[in-house]
Amino acid sequence: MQPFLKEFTKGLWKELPPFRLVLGLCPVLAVTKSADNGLGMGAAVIFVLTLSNLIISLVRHIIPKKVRIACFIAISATLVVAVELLMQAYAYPLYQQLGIFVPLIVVNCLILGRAEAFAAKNPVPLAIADGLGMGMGFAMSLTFIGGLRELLGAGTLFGKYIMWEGFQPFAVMVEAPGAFLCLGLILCAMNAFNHWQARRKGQDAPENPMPGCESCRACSHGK
Amino acid sequence: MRDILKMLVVLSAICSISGFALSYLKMITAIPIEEQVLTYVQGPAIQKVFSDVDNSPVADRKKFTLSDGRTITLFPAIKNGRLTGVAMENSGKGFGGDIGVMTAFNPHNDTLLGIGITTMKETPGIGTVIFEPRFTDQFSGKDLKNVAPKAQGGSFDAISGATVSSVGAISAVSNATKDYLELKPEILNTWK
Amino acid sequence: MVTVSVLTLLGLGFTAATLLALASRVFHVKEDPRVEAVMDALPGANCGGCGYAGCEGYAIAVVNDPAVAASLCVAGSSEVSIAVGELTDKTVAAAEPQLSFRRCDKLAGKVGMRYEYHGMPSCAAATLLMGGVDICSWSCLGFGDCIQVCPFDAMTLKNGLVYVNPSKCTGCGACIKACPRNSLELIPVRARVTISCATKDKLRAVMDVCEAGCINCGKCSKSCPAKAISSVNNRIEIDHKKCLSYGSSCEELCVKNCSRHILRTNCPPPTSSQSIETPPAQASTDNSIQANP
Amino acid sequence: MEVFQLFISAIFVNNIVLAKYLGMCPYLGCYKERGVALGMGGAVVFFTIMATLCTWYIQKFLLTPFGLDYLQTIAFILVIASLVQFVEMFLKKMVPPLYAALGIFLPLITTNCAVMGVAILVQREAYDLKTSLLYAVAASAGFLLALILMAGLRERLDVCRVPKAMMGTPIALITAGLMSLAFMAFKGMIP
Repeated sequence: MQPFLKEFTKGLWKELPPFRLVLGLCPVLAVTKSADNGLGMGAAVIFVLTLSNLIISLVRHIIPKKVRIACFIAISATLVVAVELLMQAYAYPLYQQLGIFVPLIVVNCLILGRAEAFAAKNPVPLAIADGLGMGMGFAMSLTFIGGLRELLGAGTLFGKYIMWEGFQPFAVMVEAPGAFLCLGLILCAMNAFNHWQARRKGQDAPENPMPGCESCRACSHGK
Repeated sequence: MRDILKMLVVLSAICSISGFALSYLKMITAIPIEEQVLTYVQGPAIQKVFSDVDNSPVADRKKFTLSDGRTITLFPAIKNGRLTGVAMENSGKGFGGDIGVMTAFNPHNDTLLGIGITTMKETPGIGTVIFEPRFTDQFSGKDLKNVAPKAQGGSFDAISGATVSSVGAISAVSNATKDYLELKPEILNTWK
Repeated sequence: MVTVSVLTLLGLGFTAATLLALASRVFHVKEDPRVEAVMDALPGANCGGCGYAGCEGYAIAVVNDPAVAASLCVAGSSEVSIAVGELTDKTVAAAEPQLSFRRCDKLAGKVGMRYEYHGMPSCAAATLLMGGVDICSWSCLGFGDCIQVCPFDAMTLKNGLVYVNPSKCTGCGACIKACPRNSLELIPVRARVTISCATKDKLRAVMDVCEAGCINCGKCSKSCPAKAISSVNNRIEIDHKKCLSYGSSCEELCVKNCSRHILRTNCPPPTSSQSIETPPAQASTDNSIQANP
Repeated sequence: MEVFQLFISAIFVNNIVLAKYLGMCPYLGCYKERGVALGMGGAVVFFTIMATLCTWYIQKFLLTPFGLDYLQTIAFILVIASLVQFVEMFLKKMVPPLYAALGIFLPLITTNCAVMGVAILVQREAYDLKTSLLYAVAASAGFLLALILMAGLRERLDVCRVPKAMMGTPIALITAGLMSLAFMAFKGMIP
């Protein structure tokens, strides 16, 4: 139980995917116009990530090393198509909103990165824990950014108006630049918090996380 | 060689398993997907062309077969137990692909009730003007004799600057008119 | 429907795999398996210390060209050289392990500031403005251009001075190329004596700016029994080969005779197993090579 | 005229990185030097065009006739992944200098959403082959433009005094936001 919990919780804070590992940024920026969309995308990623970790961990011994990446891609693509179909059948407006980013889950570095870095090396229960944790962390962050942008850009949260009377929304927050600015400021706040915490404990300030190939590990490039 | 063989077998096996699983999933989800598409893609256009109905046109839809073998789905509008209109989707060629147009007819006096655009892939800002009332409103109440752009001797204006898209939408309406005239006796038999 | 779908995907997967398998035959490049083996043996830091473009460049060169020595990788330890030598059938004269050393101790010398600097935080930029922030024109500026280029995270900044962590430094020399002031140099890890000043100024010019600067008095070179210390372009240099080969009986006369405490005995670096466990926060404190004896 | 409009629209107005958020990882990621950015951008341009061509034929002659539209995602990614590997082997044998220049970027192309994104977008927009290829050229040129601009800006950012918490990714994201804001101004060009 102990290692299971450890792998699960690391995705929730210590290695929170978009903020700490700076991974899989395309959907983080693209679909977070509202909290609803963020949550929907997050749910899709949880589904794909957990199941792909499970399957890859199951078959990790029979996959030849040379076609490893191709097999991982085929497995995650299958799951993505399944999500596409399910979303069309039961949440069509969400499917319309997310548009091209549903099929693009397949090229999200998070999926391949976790497959390569974790699921291909660990037993099934741990792989599931890792997938669930990372997926939940991802969904959480997406919902958070979506909520923030929706609140500032339109004054609503999950479609309900909650700001005060006469609130002038920042229209730019729901436009393309707002996504970049919002994520940049959130990362900045997180860094500031980390620095403050480290100073309080009397340690040297930690390095800011960088987006880098190292954390993706989908190929040998970042070695 | 053994290596290559193993590679081939594993990759093909994974692909065929996924093909199998996905086609089953597709069969299971086919019906809900159709419902959802009708509700969210055709639904708004139908609501636009039928302003005042008692029934749900999507739920009461029926398939009809044309003489050339095509099948077409018709959406009836019923008010006070009486058929007040019937709508069908048809498409015409636009600049960047097909334009889907929902056309509604009044079966009692053979006039157009109105049109609504369902799907289109036009240049943003240009072709999309055909969504606007200044294009769509000109159809309501017109009779079915001259469904063509004015340039071809018809009675409808094409929006300048979006000629291709307007002509595409008008040709969709004229296709729908042909199908409607062919099916009219059947329609009147089905719904009173 | 099921059959079509299965067959299509099967076909796609099979075609792709066959195409790739065929392509890997047709376009097979005769790669010397030794190149890959050498690549694996090399540290893979792509520091360029060997003089080739990255580790792959060196691996290809060392395998194909008999004139290229197997000991060029400075970043790897002598085991790397031996491994490369075995893979390429070359004899290896054990390379002297080296490390980077900062020839400045401006904190001990209480070097003053010429002006308050608010420009780009880089040594290269700061040097251009009236010869740098410090009154001494030969000092370590402490903006850390070397830290940026170090592929091994071996350098840290503390109180405006750069410190080398001897357990991480591999002597690749990347920092030396990056330093605009020439205040870093490579010395053998075994070096007996180090010089912590890089000035080319003399006497008064040095006395005025730094309490720990070399005034070129020449006492050290006179006292050295191995004649290993000389003044090159007004700057004292130690020929470490001569110094080390003299044996252990010189009693470090140069250190004793240096009135300004510039020549110092070099403590052996801590063993690597210890320093790996040291948390980074304390990395600079175990930096015995820089500390005063 | 319409071709020209498509070009301007894809490069500036609907820039694939700044308005459609595709290919974020390389955009914000490792590329801080203009030369490297040019290499990566060039590789993306090449593969976007190739992938669009291949997937367009796959869709037209395999998926649509058999009613397998729902397998689009998996079919496209398989095609792109094997295309990348094939080209990698081909270049290694036939054009070694080009391989030496682009080799390290090739494995990254498979997971680049821009390549896959353009292939799917032209299907969703139902472009014909000529328009699809034109769109692929224009969109990837937009990617190249954004990548090079960003690399140039980040070279400057390296020597700027940035607040400590802002260093690294946050300032890069904010720079990207301002760039995107600037690109929004092109919206007026298309009526």
